[in-house]
Amino acid sequence: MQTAVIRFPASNCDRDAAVALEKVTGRAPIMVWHRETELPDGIDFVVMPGGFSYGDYLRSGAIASRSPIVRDIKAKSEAGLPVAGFCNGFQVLTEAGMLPGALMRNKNLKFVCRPERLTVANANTRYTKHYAPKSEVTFPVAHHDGNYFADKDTLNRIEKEGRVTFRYVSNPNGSLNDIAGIVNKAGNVFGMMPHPERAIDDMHGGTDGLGLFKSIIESI
Amino acid sequence: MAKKSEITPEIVAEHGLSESEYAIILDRLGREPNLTELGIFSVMWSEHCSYKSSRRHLAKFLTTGDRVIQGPGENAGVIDINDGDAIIFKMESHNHPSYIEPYQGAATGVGGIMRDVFTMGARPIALMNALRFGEPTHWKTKQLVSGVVAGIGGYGNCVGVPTVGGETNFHKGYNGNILVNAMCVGLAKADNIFLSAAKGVGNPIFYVGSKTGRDGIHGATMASAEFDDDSDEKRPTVQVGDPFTEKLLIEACLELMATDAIIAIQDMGAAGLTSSSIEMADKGGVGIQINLDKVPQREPNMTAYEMMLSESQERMLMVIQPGKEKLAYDIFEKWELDVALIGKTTDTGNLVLKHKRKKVCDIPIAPLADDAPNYDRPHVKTEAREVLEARDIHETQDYNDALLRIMTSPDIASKRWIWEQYDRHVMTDTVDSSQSGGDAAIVRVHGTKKAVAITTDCTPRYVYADPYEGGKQCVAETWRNLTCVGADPIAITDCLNFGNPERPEIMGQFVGAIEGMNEACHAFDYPVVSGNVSLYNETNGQAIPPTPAVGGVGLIPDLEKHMTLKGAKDGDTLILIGDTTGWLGSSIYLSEILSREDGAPPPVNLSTEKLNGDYVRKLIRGRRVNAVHDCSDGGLAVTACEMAFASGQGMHIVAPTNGKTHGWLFGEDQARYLLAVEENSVNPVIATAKAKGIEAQIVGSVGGDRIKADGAFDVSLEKLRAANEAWLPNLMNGDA
Amino acid sequence: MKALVYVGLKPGVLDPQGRTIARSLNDLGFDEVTNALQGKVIELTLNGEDAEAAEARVTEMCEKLLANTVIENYRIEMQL
Amino acid sequence: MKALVYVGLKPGVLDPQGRTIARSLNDLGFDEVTNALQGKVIELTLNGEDAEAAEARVTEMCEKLLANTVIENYRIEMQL
Ligand SMILES: Nc1ncnc2c1ncn2[C@@H]1O[C@H](COP(=O)(O)OP(=O)(O)O)[C@@H](O)[C@H]1O
Ligand SMILES: [Mg+2]
Repeated sequence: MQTAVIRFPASNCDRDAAVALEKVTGRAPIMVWHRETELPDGIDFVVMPGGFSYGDYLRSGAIASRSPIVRDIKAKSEAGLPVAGFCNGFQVLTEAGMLPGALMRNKNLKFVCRPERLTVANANTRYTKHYAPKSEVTFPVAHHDGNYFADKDTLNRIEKEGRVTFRYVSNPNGSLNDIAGIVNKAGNVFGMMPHPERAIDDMHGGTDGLGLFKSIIESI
Repeated sequence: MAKKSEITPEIVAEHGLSESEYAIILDRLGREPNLTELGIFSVMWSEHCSYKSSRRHLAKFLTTGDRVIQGPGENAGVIDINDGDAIIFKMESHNHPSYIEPYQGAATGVGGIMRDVFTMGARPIALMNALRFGEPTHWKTKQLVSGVVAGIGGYGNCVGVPTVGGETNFHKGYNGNILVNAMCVGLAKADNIFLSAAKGVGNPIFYVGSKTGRDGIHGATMASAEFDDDSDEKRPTVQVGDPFTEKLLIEACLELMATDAIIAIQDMGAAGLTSSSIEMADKGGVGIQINLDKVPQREPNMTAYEMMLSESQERMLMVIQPGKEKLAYDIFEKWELDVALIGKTTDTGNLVLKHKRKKVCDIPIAPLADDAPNYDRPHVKTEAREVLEARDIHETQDYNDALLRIMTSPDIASKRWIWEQYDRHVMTDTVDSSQSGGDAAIVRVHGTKKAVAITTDCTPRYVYADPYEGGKQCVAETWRNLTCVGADPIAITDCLNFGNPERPEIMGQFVGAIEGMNEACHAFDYPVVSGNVSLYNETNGQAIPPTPAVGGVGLIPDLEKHMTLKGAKDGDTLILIGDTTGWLGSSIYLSEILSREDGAPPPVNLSTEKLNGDYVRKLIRGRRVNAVHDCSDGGLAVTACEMAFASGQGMHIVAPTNGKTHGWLFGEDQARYLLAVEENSVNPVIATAKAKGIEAQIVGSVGGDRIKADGAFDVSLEKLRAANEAWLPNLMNGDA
Repeated sequence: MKALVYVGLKPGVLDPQGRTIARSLNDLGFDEVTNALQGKVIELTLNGEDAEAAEARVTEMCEKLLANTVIENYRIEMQL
Repeated sequence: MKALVYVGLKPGVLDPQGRTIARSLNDLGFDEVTNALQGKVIELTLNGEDAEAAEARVTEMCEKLLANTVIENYRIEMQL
């Protein structure tokens, strides 16, 4: 099992993601610089970490999503490679068109950092198998642009297809349908605004996030 | 060089230089300076850079200790935390810019303090902020709060350093002059600390980071000049922060620091290229030659004067080992930063600047530093206030109402609205932060079982009432707060915010506070390793309350034995360590319930502090307690409420055995701790205390869903919590 | 040559920034404000002489980066 | 009645957003871009008939809320 974490300029949860991946897989991920044009060989799972790639200038995740490495990751994800984006990583995935919708400024316009309760909306995905259906988990959120938006048709479609994986119990940002995380149609690309990688340690944020990493890793 | 005199007395005055200061310049140069040279002198001799009013007093501070690797004098202080690890930290003010442009002022304050820390080789691991605003009802307050908080969050969150704690006060004394103090703590290897002394001759000088623009020219002199009603008109340019570039700069510098390419490094803070180049040269005893044409410039046609005085952010200056130029270029280019070789060290002892093929400055460096003014400003001692006895102070007839009013008063109300805008968790080492309302934040040293505890404290109303006792109290409270989480307090940084030092009564506050602080430092073996002075904080002759903010840092050797106020359990006994006389002078009770701000503040007995604190720490390490919280603002009642909120348990406080109930519940006697203790530990905890000569008594119990005090209040925990949480969101426009 | 690119939210996409601006203006006593929308304007300085070709390129920039067409519209104004 | 308010950084003030946008356009092959500045445009809907009076009020809104004149300039365009 070899994982990779992509580093964009001003990614800042790259180390957090690496610690989580190493804890679950027993092996350090390869850190891949955004200027690379291709993933190294033999990568089984890619994480787009949180942070403020390019300072969140223009739009969160926008500039990063146009980088050479993302083109390669997108192509490989279409061939089945599992890719997860947390927080800024989720924004990159939507900006890259790898997940539907967009993440807009929080409804009250303020950055919000707090532990947030989530319900597992679909426990039958590659990223959520370790959780009981409808169970509750707590992950920290820390974002300014986490307000999930998609047009009506898209929203209906992802709901119908069971692609909403997590919902906020008390919506911190105005996301439509309380959406906190979604998967793509094939189920291999996943994004969420809360930080599962900050919930893998009793000293810090609890351990509810481990289930997510175990789910995807075991599915590979 | 200009032949004819271009320097009129008006120009000298505009540069904030006195006649006698200008005379020294003429004497040392043996000629008239040109405008660029005058600008350089004015910046170097400003209050901000030269500490001309404060230097001789700061020199009194205890600055050494077993764990001190680097005391004051470098960009930040460095302490040893075992195993080859070091902690580098400092606090700094950005008061004036934040008043003029709250978002950018606060943001660039955070950026500046981070640069001070990573310049020395540390990865920043935590940020703190100490904020003082005007009255909540003042028309400008809301706008300032929202801008400052957004700016602090905007910068720290983006760079990816958790903001883990701080403090926030509101008082009319800050209506026209808010205080924004930011502290940064970084982690480094003790054997890889970087200093600013340039060495050698002919070594290349690199400029790295953002381009130089016409930002904040004269900012450093502005920070040392009083405000008046015209300041809205004379607004100087405020710098805009670029946290994205800062993040790249951190990564790039740390990458280069892992090699042996850097001889010396200095961030360009206030006074930019001038102070960074002169400090590097002065400390290293070398000269410096810079070709200003090489300086990356954001705007066309910049003059030498502008480049030397620009305060553009996110810039660094370094002396590189000859032969390592390519290595440096490669790293900075990888991180997409502007980088340029702009000069070299020389053996002339002079600062020589060339611009457009002309020599535009040639001045000896030593006098810039050595002859900087160092004033012994007249100071008068603050008059002592009357000591108030509790029995002479009106006792409320409605304790439920009094408790509610105190818990929803500006200084006591929850600051959640603020700290939820700060990323407290990034880097995944935050063990405890503002989130618990705890005494000190706890940040793990990555990959180890030890942690750093961090707190900032100052009670300006005490310092105003009695600078000496108040100064002692600021330091003692940090020491106590670190103790509460089970840390060994190690050292402090400070940010001394005062009014105009040319007024003897203000200077008296300054001198008194320093003496008190220093006394506490000695008593606790708790040195000052870095700090900052911000003077002239006044508007229309109205000075702020003296506010020497103190940032304390301690070490928790084993996280298994850390403590918070969250762990109080149903059935625990509440034990109060320390003596309660019911001290209501200068208390929250007096100001909030009786609208009085008089009376002497509580005295701090340093040996009692030490005795009590050492005992509490021992109890924590011996796992004798479930929760600890120090008694400070608002006394025992507030302490118990905060413990109740954090643990979700009700609290029951017994009636006093002697003295008045208001003094018992709201008195602010120092050196006290409230402990939640399991039943089987109660007797040993009290007996051991008695044996050591420490006051310890049972004051109540934990459990239920109410907060009660016999003969006083009885309120619902949830309702009180809701009120405590609602105050600030309501102020800020009714949205949570 | 300069190009101004206006980027705004599509109709139907909630604009929290605009709403807050309208509300704060009302709070300040500007009761005549019934609605506010906030958009971005990006001013590009471009090398080259051919405005038509340049405009086509700027359109490409918008599609590729400057606007997120899931939620945003854009409009280009060339300045010679 | 509508008013368009353009808010941009004053000349000489650092525009990190604009700079980053220009760089990434270059990275994407748009070499002709030599500079980018990012500003805001706020579209206000206003009650009332008198454009001149309205413009004076919008100016007041700019000074009080919409722009921070320490670092920003603004320009108002009334649309009838
Ligand atoms: N500006 C701020 N930023 C972050 N946290 C803050 C701020 N102001 C207050 N807090 C947090 O609120 C809590 C209560 O603050 P305070 O009453 O000053 O604590 P203490 O009395 O223990 O020093 C602390 O945990 C503190 O870190
Ligand atoms: Mg306190």
